[in-house]
Amino acid sequence: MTVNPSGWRPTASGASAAGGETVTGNRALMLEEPLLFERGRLDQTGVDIAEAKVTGARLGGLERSRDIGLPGLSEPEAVRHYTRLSRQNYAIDLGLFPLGSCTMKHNPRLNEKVARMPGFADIHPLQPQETVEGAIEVIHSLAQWLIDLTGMHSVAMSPKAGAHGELCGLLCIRSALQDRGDPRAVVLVPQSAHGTNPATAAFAGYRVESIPANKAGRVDLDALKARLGPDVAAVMITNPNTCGLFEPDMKEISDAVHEAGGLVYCDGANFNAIVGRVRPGDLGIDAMHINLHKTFSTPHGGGGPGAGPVVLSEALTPFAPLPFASKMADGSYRLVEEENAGEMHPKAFGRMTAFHGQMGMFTRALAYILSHGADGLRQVAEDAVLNANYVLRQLEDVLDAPFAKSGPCMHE
Amino acid sequence: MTVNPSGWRPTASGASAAGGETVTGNRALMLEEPLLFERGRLDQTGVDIAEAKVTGARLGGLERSRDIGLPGLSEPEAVRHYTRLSRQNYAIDLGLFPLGSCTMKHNPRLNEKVARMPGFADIHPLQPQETVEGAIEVIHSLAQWLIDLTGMHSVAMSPKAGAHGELCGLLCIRSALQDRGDPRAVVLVPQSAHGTNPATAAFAGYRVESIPANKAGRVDLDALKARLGPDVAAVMITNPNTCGLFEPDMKEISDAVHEAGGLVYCDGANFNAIVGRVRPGDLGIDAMHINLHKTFSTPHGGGGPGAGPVVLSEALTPFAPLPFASKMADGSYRLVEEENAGEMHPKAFGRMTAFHGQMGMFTRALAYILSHGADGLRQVAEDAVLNANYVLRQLEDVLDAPFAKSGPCMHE
Amino acid sequence: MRYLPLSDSDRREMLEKIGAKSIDDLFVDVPREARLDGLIDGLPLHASEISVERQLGAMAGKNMVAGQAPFFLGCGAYRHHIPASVDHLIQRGEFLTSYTPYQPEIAQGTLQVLFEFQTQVARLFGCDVANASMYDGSTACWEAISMAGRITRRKKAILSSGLHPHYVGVATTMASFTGDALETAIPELAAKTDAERLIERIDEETSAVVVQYPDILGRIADLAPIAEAAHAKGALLVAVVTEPVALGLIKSPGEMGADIVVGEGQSLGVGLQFGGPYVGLFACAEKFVRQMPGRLAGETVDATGKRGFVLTLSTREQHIRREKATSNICTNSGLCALAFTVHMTLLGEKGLRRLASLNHARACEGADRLAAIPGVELVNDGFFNEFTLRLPVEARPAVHAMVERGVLGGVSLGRLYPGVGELEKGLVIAVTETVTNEDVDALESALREVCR
Amino acid sequence: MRYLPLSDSDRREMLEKIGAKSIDDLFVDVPREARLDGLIDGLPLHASEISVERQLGAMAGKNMVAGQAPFFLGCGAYRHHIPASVDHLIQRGEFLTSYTPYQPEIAQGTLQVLFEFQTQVARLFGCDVANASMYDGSTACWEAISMAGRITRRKKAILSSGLHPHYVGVATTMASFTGDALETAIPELAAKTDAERLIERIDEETSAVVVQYPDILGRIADLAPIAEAAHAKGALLVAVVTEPVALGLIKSPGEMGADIVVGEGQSLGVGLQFGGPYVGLFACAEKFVRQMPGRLAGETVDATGKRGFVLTLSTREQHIRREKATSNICTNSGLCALAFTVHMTLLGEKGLRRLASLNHARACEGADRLAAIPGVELVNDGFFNEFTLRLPVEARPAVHAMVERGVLGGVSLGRLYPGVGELEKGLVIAVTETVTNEDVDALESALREVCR
Ligand SMILES: Cc1ncc(COP(=O)(O)O)c(C=O)c1O
Ligand SMILES: Cc1ncc(COP(=O)(O)O)c(C=O)c1O
Repeated sequence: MTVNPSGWRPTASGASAAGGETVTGNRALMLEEPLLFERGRLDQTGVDIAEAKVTGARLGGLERSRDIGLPGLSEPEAVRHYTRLSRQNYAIDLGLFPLGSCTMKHNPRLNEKVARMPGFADIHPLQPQETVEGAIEVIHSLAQWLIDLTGMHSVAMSPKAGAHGELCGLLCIRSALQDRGDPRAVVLVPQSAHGTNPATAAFAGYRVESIPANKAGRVDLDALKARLGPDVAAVMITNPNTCGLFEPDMKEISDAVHEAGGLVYCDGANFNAIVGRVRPGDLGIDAMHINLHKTFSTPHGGGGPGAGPVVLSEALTPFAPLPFASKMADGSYRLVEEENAGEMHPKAFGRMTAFHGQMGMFTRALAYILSHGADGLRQVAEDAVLNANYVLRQLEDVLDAPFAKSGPCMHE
Repeated sequence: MTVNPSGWRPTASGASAAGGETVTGNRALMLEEPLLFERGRLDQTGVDIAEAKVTGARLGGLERSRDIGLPGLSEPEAVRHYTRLSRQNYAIDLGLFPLGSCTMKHNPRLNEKVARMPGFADIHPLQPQETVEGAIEVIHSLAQWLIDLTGMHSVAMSPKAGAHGELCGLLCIRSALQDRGDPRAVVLVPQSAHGTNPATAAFAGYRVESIPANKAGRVDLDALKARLGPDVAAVMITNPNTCGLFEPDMKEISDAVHEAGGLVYCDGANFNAIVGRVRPGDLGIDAMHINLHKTFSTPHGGGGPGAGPVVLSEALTPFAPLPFASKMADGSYRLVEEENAGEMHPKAFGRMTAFHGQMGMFTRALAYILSHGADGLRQVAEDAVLNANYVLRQLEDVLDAPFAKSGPCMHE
Repeated sequence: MRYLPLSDSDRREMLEKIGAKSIDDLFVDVPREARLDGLIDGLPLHASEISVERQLGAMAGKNMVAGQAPFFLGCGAYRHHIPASVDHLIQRGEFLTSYTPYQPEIAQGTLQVLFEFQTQVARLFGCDVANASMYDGSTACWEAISMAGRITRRKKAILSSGLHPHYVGVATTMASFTGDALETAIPELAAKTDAERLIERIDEETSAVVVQYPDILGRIADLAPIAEAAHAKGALLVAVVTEPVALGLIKSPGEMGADIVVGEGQSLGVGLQFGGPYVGLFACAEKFVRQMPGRLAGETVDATGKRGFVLTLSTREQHIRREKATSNICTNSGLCALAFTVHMTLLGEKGLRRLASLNHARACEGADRLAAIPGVELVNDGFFNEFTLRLPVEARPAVHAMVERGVLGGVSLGRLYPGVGELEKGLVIAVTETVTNEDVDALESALREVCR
Repeated sequence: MRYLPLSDSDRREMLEKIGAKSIDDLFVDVPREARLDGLIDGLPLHASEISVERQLGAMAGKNMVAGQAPFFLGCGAYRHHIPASVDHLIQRGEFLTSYTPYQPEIAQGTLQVLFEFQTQVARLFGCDVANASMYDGSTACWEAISMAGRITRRKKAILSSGLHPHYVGVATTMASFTGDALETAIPELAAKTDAERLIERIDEETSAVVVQYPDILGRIADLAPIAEAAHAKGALLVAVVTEPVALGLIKSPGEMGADIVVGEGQSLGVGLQFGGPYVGLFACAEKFVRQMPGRLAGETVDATGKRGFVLTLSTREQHIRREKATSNICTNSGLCALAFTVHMTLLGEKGLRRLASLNHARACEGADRLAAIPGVELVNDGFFNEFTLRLPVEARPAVHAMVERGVLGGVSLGRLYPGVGELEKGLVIAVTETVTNEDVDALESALREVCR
């Protein structure tokens, strides 16, 4: 039996693991753990289920005849297999994570506990709404916090990660432009932007053009202004940007874009560094996603799941997708879905996912936010910036940070 | 500030870690993790508690004036400290544990989940009994299983580990002998016995003498018979014994001891290997402790907690300590404690511990027992014996197992 | 504050080293008028664990918990028993708090897990390859439609009326921006699926036919004829599986000729969680692998010749392809994929088959019990663990009335298709291994009462 | 079966390799008549996770959960808030499923944890050294009495009437077998402890005076005069602490001259658990360390000169000393000690002090509220988080009547001292940080009603 050929062997040995120094100091991989497919057997199982009689009469003649090829392990074997594998990972719980444009932070265990409360973990998304008011309240409370922290007008909660949030934001922009009868074809993105930015713009049907950077590692305002025009639907700016710098001209950029009839998307992946100190709403931004798995600390889990709520300006609010949580006049919490959107939210651009978003991330993010409060969140931003500048200063002798002299860095 | 001087440095370097080959193949210790006392600070904390005003008026003038010297860590630091430390341990979750006279087995995660149900984990031992009937039912149900599996007459549930169970059993024996006006001074223990056996006998006020072993690694029946007499209160036999062998003459031993007016204590630490195949009650045993943290799989936790219920013969039952769980005529579950013992259990030898025993181990053990059922438990014993004999056979060429030819081994 | 390792004295010291007078100096790039001097008005301050637990516990307490009532909801999210070891293992800090495995030398655990996950998904779906997960079934479904468009270079997809309406909604939304044409339809409350209609509608412009299996009403139809018809016109068959447990008992879509198979993996390991996070499954024939969205873990050898795992084909990832990327997905459902694969490993072939059989057997019993209620009719001929009833009354108010009787009695089609008159009396009932006989009794008597 | 890795074919193969025909061959040493051929009658067969969870869940469901009611019980077991990270960390497989650290090279994690635990306990109690844990407070208390006997070579201990009656019970039981003499007494419902009486009773035969601090009624008395009096007669002072959180606010027994300090560590990290497992704390002056029971982790250096930890002084462990051992304790409370030390590390000095202050402040408020009920009197002058009320009615029925009102309103002294007339009206109330204002309101009104 062969394993998933998605794992073919590249012809060159070593791939990326072989290049240069590694963090752990190891060049070879540590413990070897056999593949499940080398360990397990089709007749082994770690779950006791009695054999049930099935006649097949009600399966439309489609009963399985062949083996699937899924080896099983008894519980002790499974626990060992995964425990051993886990030990081949590095993780925040083991030490600092000096990587990448993501804000990796401590994942409080309280959040894990809260997310597992049966009242959140064991409710079905299609339960009658009167039986899940507490869950809708969580979505609504978190939404309110995000609005208050960003100074924006509303928030779309359903996007499932940062990139999905970008998509949501751009679709709001497209809908707004379509609504005013002014479809435009181009989205401007800085070269330094995270790959999802241009990919999203393309996915949303836009042509992508680059915005040049100036010598200080920021957007070149003049070049940008020169490029603006009736074909530019939006600019996407990352702020703080992926080089760790705040865009000091953000407000001017926004004003220029608005003047030219475009809209401003902000990639908020690094919002962590300014939360409580700066509100994007004060910078003229129309849409910004927030990675709950970064800024609000839901665990990264080796690559997700995350959540990417998008805060919106007043101009974009009417176009936010379905569903969302709403507090009714009588104090109850209800979802605005397809059935009541006609009346409550007629211009929604549609639906981005089944059901109502990443509840498991919402509970964690809300627990994190309530734990920190307004003062704690501001402190988090200050500490992030302080740490980043401190490390930068310590490294100055050793490394050459290209933009080190061009202003304080925000998070990395 | 100095750390607990209980950690003084032995003059010789290396202590036991330095001798010979190690399981991991490492001679030096792996990761070094600073001591908490090198890392933490008195003004750091990982728990947010508001400052409360305390006047001291009601503290009898005993307010603390000096620092205690307890450094704290923020939650992320604490998580890292303990996660890193954990990685310096070997454990069943990582692989087989080929050690010692203890039966180390898989610890099902279901048991952990069950033990944490608020109905078990979050109830106080002195709650009115009508509010904890389910908890008393757990104790009673587990007790019934232990009685049925051992074929004994009753069980004392409160002992807190195997050694505490030994103590309980010997105190029952002493009480029974006192009750019949025949106090005796000596307890016979085989040389090969686990250290707790003689220590317990001494702790219970007995003089300890050795029983010689024969060439087959078993109790020398003739020598034992020769030693029995009016001064011998009890013999303590481990069966299966610490060499992994079953005592084939167990019944004869019991009969001889009883004939001489003594009683028989069995160390049941290895009961795992015979459960469902042999009932100690059929071998004339008067008292035997069962290590729930071995035979019934509550996790070893780096050295406890465990639980050591003691099954008793009819002769010893009246002397069992308080408290215990009882099913009343009306179907309700109640504890027999000091207040109702006069009526229900007047000869109790007393109390071995505050409260009612290791509830957290009882829930785990009961979950384990219910999961396996009568068939599964028997299978566990068979597999244990099969594994042990298989390994013995495989090792025969390599090692010299002194008693390998003298009969099948039971568990190690 | 408990999550912050810095003390005030640390902060002062660091500022000094940096050469800044105050923290404000580090925010100089922010225009004066955009800087907040104090705290944002009206927001509460930091709170202790007890207090946060109480606040969120109060909200949790307002919800009716599936495990504490007779519970029969499905329609894209299923309640299965998850072995306790699954949650234990996914909470290992090394899994929970590890980063996306961009640096393979410190992420072999995650990478091998994803490699095994992919293999399990590929085998379950009867496909050659699978990716390392999508957000959920609905987004995976759109990605499949979009991928089929790229492969066939056609812009019209035909969606079965049996496809989950939320999945249709997502696709419709996306298509409205990409300019793809979608043919959609509302299902009929009948035993037969729309397979014949689909076959008729396929033409030379069709990029893909998209069929859910089992479908939103729980019906099961042979995909082979649809695959054949699609292939005859150069179109692809995209199969959507919202209940992967079914594939322990019935043929895989791959076996029947589906080219791309996507699904919702929530059933295994993940739990209900009010709709998310879930885990999208995505598999296809090997020849299409370069058009596949998302990440792929692959096997390689390291510097010393030992086996290792890396993200392969990541040329396709947006951080390289940027505006030419096939998809913008980045963070996906890593930890849910882990939960899925651990649960699947615990089951194995034997456990999955038994689980599937048990689900089907219990659903058959349930269907017969409920269909015996006067006025209630079973719509399905075939089904796995979910079936549709036609009630003598409107199903939506019936569901609310059952809630008052303490029973979570299924999903009314009125909730999913508001305003579609013919579907108003439809009630979809899922019966899994978590349902007891007493639960069925409770549903039966509640339904009997509300149908009077 | 899910926990058994062997399949039937494995078993056949292994039997063959061993050269046995059947598994029965391996049980030949068991006399024929003692061998069970079939399954034991009347016992159920193996069950699935769901089924076991349901059975135990049903039992759990019959109990009134402390966290779901206004809750005021103490008397040796206290309900504190445990940070979520504690339970997460103790469930790491490497801690949970590791063996007793007899092999230091594979147990450095456990050993360092125990070393740190010991240091925390020693500092908290104001002693030089502490061991790596006992079963619980009650057994630690007897071990301390017995140790004092070994040190002083005397056989009479005087137990304060304020010592927890279960602790007295354990000591009395053990003493009845060892031949030690114990002087015990029943407490009086008065503000003053029996310190004066104790001081009077100490004589040249006395091995130890044993005093609980705060005592069973919540009272706090200075230990220094007792220590002085004991030392003057060559006796030791054994202090017993059942609520270690108190020591964040009041002086440690060690500071006041106690020679041995033992305690119950349940308050930190462990939880109520219906009385067990708990963790016994044991500390003493360095000069007595060789008489101390239990295990001790100590610092050493390994072969390469790096710091490491081992069990030291294990000459004292029964596996070496056998019949000359100072104690028979072997498996103790490792994982509970871990929970204790993690919780203590999270608190640190600052957190512990604040926690203690908060407990005391809330208890003061509670005491004043309740003492204002007509007929109810506060017995204590001083207390930490627990105090005793004298009710106008018998306390035992009052407690049951409060249960009917949904309130777990303290421990009646009638439960602890059945049949002792003067104590019948005593009710001991503990107020920790987990008690809300609403809880106090509920208790106040329930108590008011039942005292009418
Ligand atoms: C700057 C930036 N933008 C966007 C993203 C995409 O977010 P996600 O991975 O949640 O889709 C990331 C993170 O990977 C990022 O760092
Ligand atoms: C044979 C034997 N007897 C007694 C004991 C003591 O049991 P415990 O450690 O639970 O006190 C053990 C285990 O350590 C043992 O192996």
